[in-house]
Parts: sequence; C-alpha cells; structure tokens
Amino acid sequence: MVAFLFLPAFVFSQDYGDAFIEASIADARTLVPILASDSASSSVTGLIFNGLVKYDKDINLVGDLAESWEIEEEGLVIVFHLRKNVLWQDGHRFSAEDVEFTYRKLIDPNVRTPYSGDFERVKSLEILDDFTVKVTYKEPFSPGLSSWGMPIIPKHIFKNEDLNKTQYARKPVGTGPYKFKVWKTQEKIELESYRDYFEKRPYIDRVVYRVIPDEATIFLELQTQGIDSSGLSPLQFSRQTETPFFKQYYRKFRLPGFNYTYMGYNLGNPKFRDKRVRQALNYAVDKDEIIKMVLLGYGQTATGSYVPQSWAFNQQVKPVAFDKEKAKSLLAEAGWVDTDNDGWLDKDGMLFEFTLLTNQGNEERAKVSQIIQRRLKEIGIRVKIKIVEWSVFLTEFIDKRNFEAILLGWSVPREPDNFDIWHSSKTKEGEFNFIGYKNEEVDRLLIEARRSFDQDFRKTCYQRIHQILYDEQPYMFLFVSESLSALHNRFRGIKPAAIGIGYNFIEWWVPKQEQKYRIAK
Amino acid sequence: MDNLLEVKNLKVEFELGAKAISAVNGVNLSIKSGEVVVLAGESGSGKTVTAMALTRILAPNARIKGGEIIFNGIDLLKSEERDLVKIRGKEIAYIFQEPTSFLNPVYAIGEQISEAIILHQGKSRKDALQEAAKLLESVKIKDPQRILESYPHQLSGGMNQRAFIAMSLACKPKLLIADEPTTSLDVTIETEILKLLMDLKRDFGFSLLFITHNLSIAKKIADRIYVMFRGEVVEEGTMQSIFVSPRHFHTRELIAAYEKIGKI
Amino acid sequence: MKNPYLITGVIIIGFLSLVAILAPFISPYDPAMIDQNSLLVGPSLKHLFGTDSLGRDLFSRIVYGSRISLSIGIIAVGISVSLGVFLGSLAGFYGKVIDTLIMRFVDIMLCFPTFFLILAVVAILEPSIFNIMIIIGLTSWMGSARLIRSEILSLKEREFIQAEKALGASNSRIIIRHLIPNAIGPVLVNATLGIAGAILLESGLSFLGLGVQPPVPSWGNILIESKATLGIAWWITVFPGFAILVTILGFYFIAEGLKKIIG
Amino acid sequence: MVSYIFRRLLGIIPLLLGITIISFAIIHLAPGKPTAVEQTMNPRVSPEVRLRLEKLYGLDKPLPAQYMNWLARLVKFDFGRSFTDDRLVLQKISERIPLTLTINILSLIFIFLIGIPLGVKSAIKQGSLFDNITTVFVFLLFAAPTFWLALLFMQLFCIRLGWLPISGITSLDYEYFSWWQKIPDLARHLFLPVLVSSIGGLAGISRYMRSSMLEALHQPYIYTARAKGLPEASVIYKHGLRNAILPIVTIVGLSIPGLLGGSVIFESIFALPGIGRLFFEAVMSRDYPLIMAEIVLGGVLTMIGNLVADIAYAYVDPRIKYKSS
Repeated sequence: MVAFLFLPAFVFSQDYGDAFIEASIADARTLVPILASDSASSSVTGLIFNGLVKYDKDINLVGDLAESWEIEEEGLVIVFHLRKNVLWQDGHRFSAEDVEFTYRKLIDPNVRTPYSGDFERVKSLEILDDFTVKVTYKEPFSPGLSSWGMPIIPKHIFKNEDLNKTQYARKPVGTGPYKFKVWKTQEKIELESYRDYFEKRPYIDRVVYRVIPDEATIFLELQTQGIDSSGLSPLQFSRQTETPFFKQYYRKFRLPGFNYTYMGYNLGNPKFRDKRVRQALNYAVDKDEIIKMVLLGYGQTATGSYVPQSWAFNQQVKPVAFDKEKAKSLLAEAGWVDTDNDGWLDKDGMLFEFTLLTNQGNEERAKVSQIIQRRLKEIGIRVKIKIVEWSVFLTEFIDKRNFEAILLGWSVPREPDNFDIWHSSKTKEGEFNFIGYKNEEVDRLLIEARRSFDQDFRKTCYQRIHQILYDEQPYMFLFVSESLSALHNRFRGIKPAAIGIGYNFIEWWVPKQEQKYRIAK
Repeated sequence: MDNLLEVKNLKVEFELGAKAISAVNGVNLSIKSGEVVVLAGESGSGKTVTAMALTRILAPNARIKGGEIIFNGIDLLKSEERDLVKIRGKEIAYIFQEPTSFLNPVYAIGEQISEAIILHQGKSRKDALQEAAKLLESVKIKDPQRILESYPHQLSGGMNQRAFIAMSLACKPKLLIADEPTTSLDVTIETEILKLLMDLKRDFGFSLLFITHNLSIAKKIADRIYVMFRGEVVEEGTMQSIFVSPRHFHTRELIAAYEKIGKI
Repeated sequence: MKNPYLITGVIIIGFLSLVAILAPFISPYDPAMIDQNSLLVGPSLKHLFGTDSLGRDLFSRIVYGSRISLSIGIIAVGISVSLGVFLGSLAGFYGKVIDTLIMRFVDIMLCFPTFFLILAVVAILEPSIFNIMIIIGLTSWMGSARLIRSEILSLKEREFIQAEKALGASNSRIIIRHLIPNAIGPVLVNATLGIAGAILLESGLSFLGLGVQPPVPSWGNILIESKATLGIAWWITVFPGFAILVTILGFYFIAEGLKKIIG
Repeated sequence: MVSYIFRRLLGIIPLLLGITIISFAIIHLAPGKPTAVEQTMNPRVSPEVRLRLEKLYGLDKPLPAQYMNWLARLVKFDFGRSFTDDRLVLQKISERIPLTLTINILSLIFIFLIGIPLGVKSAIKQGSLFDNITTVFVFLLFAAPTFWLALLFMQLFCIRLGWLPISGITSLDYEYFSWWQKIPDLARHLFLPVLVSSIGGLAGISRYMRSSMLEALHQPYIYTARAKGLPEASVIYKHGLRNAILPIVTIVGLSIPGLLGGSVIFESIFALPGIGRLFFEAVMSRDYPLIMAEIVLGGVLTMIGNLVADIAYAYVDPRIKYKSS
C-alpha cells in the first residue's frame, strides 16, 4: 500500500542508461529489412526501422510512420498520411519519397526480396504531397494494409546502391528508436538509442544482441547474468529456473504464443482421403498428454489455424476428447479393421501404416512424433518416424508432395488471412497448401474475406473456416505453445499484453543504482 | 702382473613381464694390464650382456643379481652411479658392432667425439675439437676436418668405425671393450680395423676385451680366450690350449665353424 | 598380469558386447516406452539410472544404445578397414600405375575436409544408422591403406615372399595368405582406435542434431538430452557420458595392449 | 631445394582439381537447395520468388557449365559471393581467421608445452605409477565427447566457481577497457575454449611423444652415450630427446591446415565466431560458393602443410636431404 502511494514519484524519475543484452541463436544475415527473412535480422531491424503501420498491444493495427490512413473506393485505395516530424538517424528528413522508393524496390525483380508477393497486388503508388501517399490495388485486398508494416528504407542512402550487395546491409540507417552501432559477425550486434526518435528518447541506452548458437550455453549465460533476456524451454521454465538465484534476478513471463503445431496429411494419399479416418486419428491422439509431456502444460490444444488471442479465432470450436473407442469405430466405418488379428488394422489386404515425416533439429517435434506413434499403435496403426534435414525436407519431400504425413508448425501472423495455406489454388510446387486441401466453401470464404475491410464480416468468414477445418481435419491440430521467457528484474516498465512484452521496449528503464553497464557515448 | 679387471660369479637377469630370464649365470673372468682377451661364443650366449654389465650400462629391464666386478681394486657393482660415470668412457671404453647405429644420427662426428673429452678432461669445446682431429689422425683418417663435420649417415661403415674407435680412445682408457667391432663390415675393412686396433693397443697401451663369435679373429689377436655358452663360461685358456684340446662341445663347434670358413 | 591394458580393455569391451547382445534380457523396460507419470525421475530401484524427459527408463535406453553405438563403431571401421586393406594391398603389391592412382586418391581424400563429407551425407541423406556407418567407413580408410601399403612394400622383398613367388604362387594367394596377415598388426591397432573414434563422432553428430535420430537410442543422442536438462537431471549427464567414456577407454586399452604385442 | 618446392607446388594443381570436382558434384547433386537455415516456412515468400532467386544465383545452368564458371573465376581468385547474405566469400572467411588462428595457435602452444614433457616423462619412467596414471588420464581426456567435457567445465569453472565467463570473446564493455584490462579479459574468455580444443591434441601429442621417446631410448646410440660416461640427464635429453622430437616438427607442419580449421562443436558451445561454424552453416544452408571456397582453402592448406612438414623435417634431420635434381 505504501509502495502504491509513492508510485507516481518513481514514474517521474525514470532513468536513462544501462544496456539490454539479448541472446540470439543465430547471427543476422542482412540489416536491409526488405531482404531479411530470418528472425535474427528481423528482430534487429525491428528496432532500427519503422513501417507505416504496426500492431499495438491489443493486436490492432495503428499508425507508425503513418499518422493515419483512409480506405477509399471500397477498399481499392489506401491513402496514408505520414508523420511530418520524422528524421532519419543521419538527420535527413523522412518523406513520401522514401515510401515510394521502398515500394519500387519491393517489386523490383532484381532485388532479392522474399516479400514482393503482397506488393505485386498494388496497381500504383502515387505521391500526393511530401507526406501523403496513395496506394491503389488491382482489387480490394484487406491484408494489404498490414503489409505496410514493412519497414521503410531511406531513399537518400540506397538510391545508387545495389540493394543485394550494399554496404548498408551492415550499417543501416533507419527511423527507429535505436541506431546501429557495431556488428561483429557471429559475435554481437550493438545498437544505441536514437535520442531524436519521433516518439521519445528510449530509456535504455544500448541494446546488444549476442550470438550464442547453442541453447545450453544461452541458459548457462542466464545463470551467470551474462544476458538479460532469453526464451525458455518448458523444462527450463518449470524446473531449471525455480531456484533462489533465478527468483532473485529474473522475472519470468508466460505469454500466449502465435503458433501452432500440427500433423498434416497428404490428402492425395488414399489412406487419408476419407474424412472419417482423419477424424478417427484426431480422437486417437491425446493432445493433453502431448501438452503435458512435451510442453509440461505450457500450451493448449489447437483447434484451427488461428490462435485464441486473435479476433479470427472461433471460441465455439471445442477440441474433441481423447477417445480410442470412438476412433476405432470411425475407422471401422471407413473399412479399417484388424481382420487377421495381427494387431494392425487393414483394409483390402493393405496394412494401415504410414511414415510421419518431420524436420531435424526440433526436439519438440521429435518427441511429439514419438507420442503419436505410440498412441496410434494402440488403435492398430503403424507409424514410422522419419526425421530429415530442413532443406531436404522442403525440396525433396514437401515440394514434391513426397510424404504421407508431416509434423510441422506454423507461426501465426497477426493478420489472419491464410489464403496461401488453405486455398485450393495454392498447391503448386513451392506453395504452401502442400497437403492438397480443397474445399469450395473455404476457397470462397478466403477470397471474400480478403476483399473486405469490414472486420466483422471477415471475422464471420474466418470463424466459419475455423469450424470447417476442424471438422474436416486436413491437419490434426495439436497445440499452441506458450512463449516462455526470462527477463532480468532490473528492468522496469514492462507491461505484458496480448501481443507480448517487447511492444513498449522504449518505455523500459533501469533505476540508476541498479544499472549494470556503462553509458554509451 | 695384477688383474686390471676381475669378474667373479656375475649373474644377470632380464625381466620380461612377470618372468625373469637368466642371461649371464656366474661368469668369472679376468684381464691383466696390456692383455688381449677374447670372449667368444655364439650369439645369445651372454657375451654382450657380460660386457655391458661391466660398467652397468645394461638395458633398463636387466638386473645384476650378484657377483663382483673389480676394476683397479674397486668393486664397480658397489659403486655409486656418480662414480661410475667417471669410469665409463674414461677408464673403460666401448666399441660396438654397428658403428652407424651406435653413433647418434643427429650430431656431427666431431660433436660426438669432443663430448667425452669435454666431459672427462674439462677442455673447452675448441680444444676438444682439436683433440678430436688428432684422434682421427691416429686412427688413420686422412681428412679429419671433413669427418669432424660429417654426420654418421654420410660416412661408410668402416669410416664410422674408425671414428668410433677414435671416440673411445679419447680419454686413453685402461680397458677397451670391443663388441664384435668388425662383424658388420666387409672382410678387407675387417682386416684393416683389426690391424688398427692392435696398432693402437701398442701406442695407447690399453687392455682389450674383444668379443666375437669368430675364432679366426680370436686366433689372430688373443692372448687368452673365454668361451661362453648359455650364460656361462664353459672354457678358458690360451689360444693354443683351446685349439689343441677343446673340452666343451661348444668350443668344438666354434672351432669346426672356423675350419669350415678356413676351407672356403 | 603380462598385458594389463589388453586384459582390462578386453574385459570392458567383452562386458559391453555382452550387454549389447543380451539387451532384451537385461533391460527392465522397453527403451521406447513413454510414461507421462515419471518424467525426469532420478535414479531409484524402479529406474536404476532414472528416466528421461519422456519418462523413458534411462538404464534400458543405455543398454539398447550400446547396440547402436557399438555397431556403428564396429561396422564403420569394418568398412574402413576392408576398403583400406584392399586398396592398400593393391597399391603396395602391384606398385607402378596402380600404386600411383590409388595413392593419389588417398592424397585427395586426405586433403578433403572429411567432416564436410560426413556432414553433407548425413545431413542430406538422413542420419540413419546405416548412413552414418557407411559414411564414417568411407571417409576413414586412408590410414589403413597407407599402413598396409608400406608394410607390404617392406614385406614383399623379404625371403619368404620371394620364395613363394619362385614356387609359382598366385598373386592373390601371396597377398591374402602372406602379406596381409603379416601386415595386419598395425592396422588392427588403428582399427581399434577407429572404433573409438567412430563412436565419438556419432556423439558429435548428435550434438549437431545429425546423429542417430530418436526414438532409436544411441549413446550420443541420449547424452545430448543432458544439454536440455542441465542442472536438474545429473543422471542424464553422468550415465550416458560414462558409458561413452568407459567404452572408448576400453578400445584405447585394447589398442595399447595390441601395440605391446606387436612390439 | 627451390625446384623441389616448385615441383611439389605444381603437384597441388591436379589434386585440387580432383578435390573440387568431387565436392562440386557432391554438393550440387545432393538433395536440398540454397535456403535459409531458419527452420520456418514463411507463406509470404512466394514460389515465384524462389525460382527468381535460383536464377539470380545461376543455379538453372547445367552442372559442368556451373563448375567451369566457378573454376574460371577461381583462377582469378574470385570466390564469388555467399548465397545467404551476398557478401564476398573471401571477406566472410577472412573475418573468421583471426579468432580461429588465435585459438588454434594458443592451443598448439599449450599442447606442445604440456604434451611433450608429459610424454617424455612417461617414457623415461616407463611402467612407473606416473606413467600409468598419465596414460589412463590421457586416454580419459581422449575418450570424453568434446561437448560433454565443455559443458562440464563450464558448469564447474563458470557456474560453481564463478571464475570464468561462459561464452564469447570479450566482455560487453571491452571497448571501454584500457589495455591492462583487455588482456586479462581476453585471457579469461579464451581459457576454456583453448583448453577444450587442446584436449584431443594434448592426448595425441603426449602419446606420440611417449612412444617416440621410448623408441629413441632403445636405440643403440643411447648405449654409446652411456658408455661415454655421460650423466643420465645428458643421455636422455641430449641424445634421446633430440632424436625423439624430430617427428614433432612434421606434426607442426601437418597442423597447419588445422590452424585454420575449426570445430563447429566447441565454437557453438562457446559462442565463438570461428571457421568451423561458418562451414557448418554453409553446408546446412547449401551456400555453394562458401562451401567450395572452404574446401579449396582446406585442400591448399593441407597440401602446403605437408610440404612444410617435409621441408622442415629435412631441415632438422641431417639424414634427409632433397636432391635438387
């Protein structure tokens, strides 16, 4: 109570200084944000650059470099009104020219950007004045708005550069709260606060990403306070950090995750063509058991392609209860019975067995596949597990549709449009509906939803899709795992929200007497 | 004349794992000053072990199990290592069978000869090298400077053996032990080396213990001879007495071998 | 105790081989049996070596793992020695063009970053036990080849070989009956060390996620779990680590003992 | 001598061709394509983009043409650009060299400084308690998987005792340190990596030295040295060691390629930006130009190492001389 009374005094004396040290499992590849597709690069460029829009703590799109926008002509046109007080970190003024430049580079076939897809739907981009941009789409495309979260790059820096080979890939200049300071390959990337950041000067002076390629080492670094923040495995969260040391120095966070893990069926395979078979398998695998064993309880059963904190999520879809008998009877309906009493189901002389394919280097998936293997054995289905390296997994198995079932996960973007995953047109080599799913209603809903900017309408579309997918079971939706992390407790100002904790990083601060690292010049 | 060296009941064993193998079993022998004594016997009869035992330079797994080795009135078996090193090379010197492998391949001849001179006579390196050159001349080497700078692998076996002899004589030892010094050399060189040794004996006045399996050599040089068989001395006497009336069958075998060679 | 290293080594490896052969009788549990009620339980009478993070009995996994790890070592080295002896004796015996060709190939292989080959093959062709054995075998034969070649070069001038030749023995007879048996000593030592090396290599590959893949238990992939359980499950660090350590030690002892025998 | 070296250097060329053809074939024929190491699928990356990228990388041409292209550029020492970040391959490799070299040289020094005396001592006291203890100890070091040992060391030295930092090369405030703070800081960071990377070599060298010394001590010239009346120390060190240590020179030469090699395992554990990780990541992301460059580098260094070893050996061992004919 006493502390509460004094709280306002603390708020006024937020101190500048100190450094925030984060471990990164891999080094960044490039700090040209429109080329970066790896998470290490993205998290660094995220602090250096801004997009026109961003998601706020409640996962709503709000302005970033754009102050506001209007959607006109029934969604064909978006007009962005840009902030006028923004300076690039080298002192240049930010303007509509930079937005146009970024767009030109995104659709330039010679630029090796992986993000051109969304921008190729743009018919034209016009500069109305220095701070107003008009984007016209070929047809209404509501996910397009969130695509303008793409970081804007400075025209004055890049105009004469080959983006693929530019030196600025390793010394970027952005508009964001942190300026690039130094990059030692595979060692660290250091940023310092940009005092003229248009929102406000960040309190933390330095941000350091240390590249530590081994998870065990990262955890040992936490134990010696060598890093300030790190993600935790469920085991680390529940057991290894339950020590007096961690309680004294770290705060732990448990936040809903934006991901789900699934077992996908190759729907071209006769075994899986029958919906009843897929439903039976869903009954036969105990998701709670998986969550208990693999996630140690830090997760929940997935029921579809959306995560519960998303507005597209359908609360009405409830996961089925684990029920072996139900599974057996559904399989029997579909013709799969153990006729020869050898313990394995068969049909037309064919044994029910399949290979479950997953990628190397993911302990979680390896464990899940073993649990599924055991559960399906109990109802008479023989599962072989095959674990292959990622690149081979993609090119030899996924792209060539050369699999029976796969165990994979999707990270779920804030924008719920998942046309690429479920639409029946997206089944070509290299595309993402690799299971070959086709449902006319889903196809129609996906298109209608992406043509509308009316969130209520889109919501009904996505919730219906959610319902259909769970009923049809093209994937066995397994779980959504929570994101678990530890953060050194000298940092103040953290306000966990639906989107995570990092959204208000510039508000974080450390009281002077607790500051650990020297102040950067 | 007193005995320069007197060996009484010498016993040597080798440890091979847990087993001990007797190599020399109660050998008695004596050498007077200025005498040439041959120790004969087939290979493996314990000649070399006996010779090595005299100054205790046997392999690490050899154990001297008993006896006395009295050299100049001192029992070497009771001497401390630090006293022994003063006798080795200085009072008692060795020449071995294969000069090329008994010379250290990585040092020049000069270095190897002068080493003993510096050690035993306390001379400077420069003086020692001069001394080494003289020694090489005394073993009938014509261009001592070149040899001093040569490495063993660059010289012939005969040349190496001369150098080796020079090295052994560096400190004017009282007793020279020559262990089959000519076996690895061809016959003409053998004759030269033998002649050289006898000349040197005359000049330097050492006693010579000459080890060989070849009685023809023995016959040429020996005052007295010991015949060894399976670690024991089975016969001793003057050359004449042995050739005329060999008592042990092994002596007769050796003589037979000699006569066979003689016929060829 | 004439050769304590050899005896100790043979006892260790003999014991482990016995464990591997009798695995189904020794292990109290199915090594793949998942038990959600006993995750990461410490050693007890019920679970001698404790359990892993899926509740599987560590003792059973290590016992079964001995099959995988030992067979990787032995078969990989079997391949490497056969290949090495074959090519090495060809080169040594026939000399000339064949020798030059084979030895050039050996040179190429020796300059080759073998680790790359192993990585590439294992990563790309899926890390099955079979692939791991083959690739370790195919990238480690050069030492044996060189050894056998030089032994044969020096042997073939010796009298008994010349005598055989004079008596009209065929080349293959001379190679197989005389040269190889006489030259095999150092190769055997090399092979014993190679087995140890292969077992270690598998554990290194496991570290990179490229070793034998679960659920098949290899000592490497069992030990790897110790990384994820640092500080809370010492048994996962200690038992598989010791299994590897003792096995490798056993093979080193045998190699040391063999060296002594060959002299 | 000069012409000998020249002939040997010429001999490198066909070997190098052999190596590069084999590796080029392996990496290009192997399944998988250049992709991110990142193990997530990104639906925003469209397949058209992937095809376009392949074309930009020149992967649509037939393999022999790609190889000839690559070879033509290699002759001009142009190793191309990395697929993953478009930086010059040479630059990517060279920025890893200082650290890799430092650790390897320090390890080598450490290995020789400890391994040689250990081996010599074992040989002199062959069969003694000391010999047996070191033998078993050395085998134990040899027998432990690297990563396991590294993790045990980290827990002991860094967590339990708190003496050393866990990973990295420098402290974060390193730039603000004065030189007398920098050196101990570096030393503390490098200690464990050097220790761990030395262990295999340490065990190897000490065993090698032991047997080499044992062999030397059984040579006839040792008896000569004793017969001359040299004190035992002189016998062992002047006559024994000098001969026993000669082959070590060869080992130094043969270590040259290793100096620029790294181990992905300990580099990962200690978070060191060395060559081992670069190579590993290159393989995993199918970064063909980078893989090829490293193979060429490795091959050339191995061959130069062999040459240096031979020449050095000839230099120290008077028995060997190369005829310049």
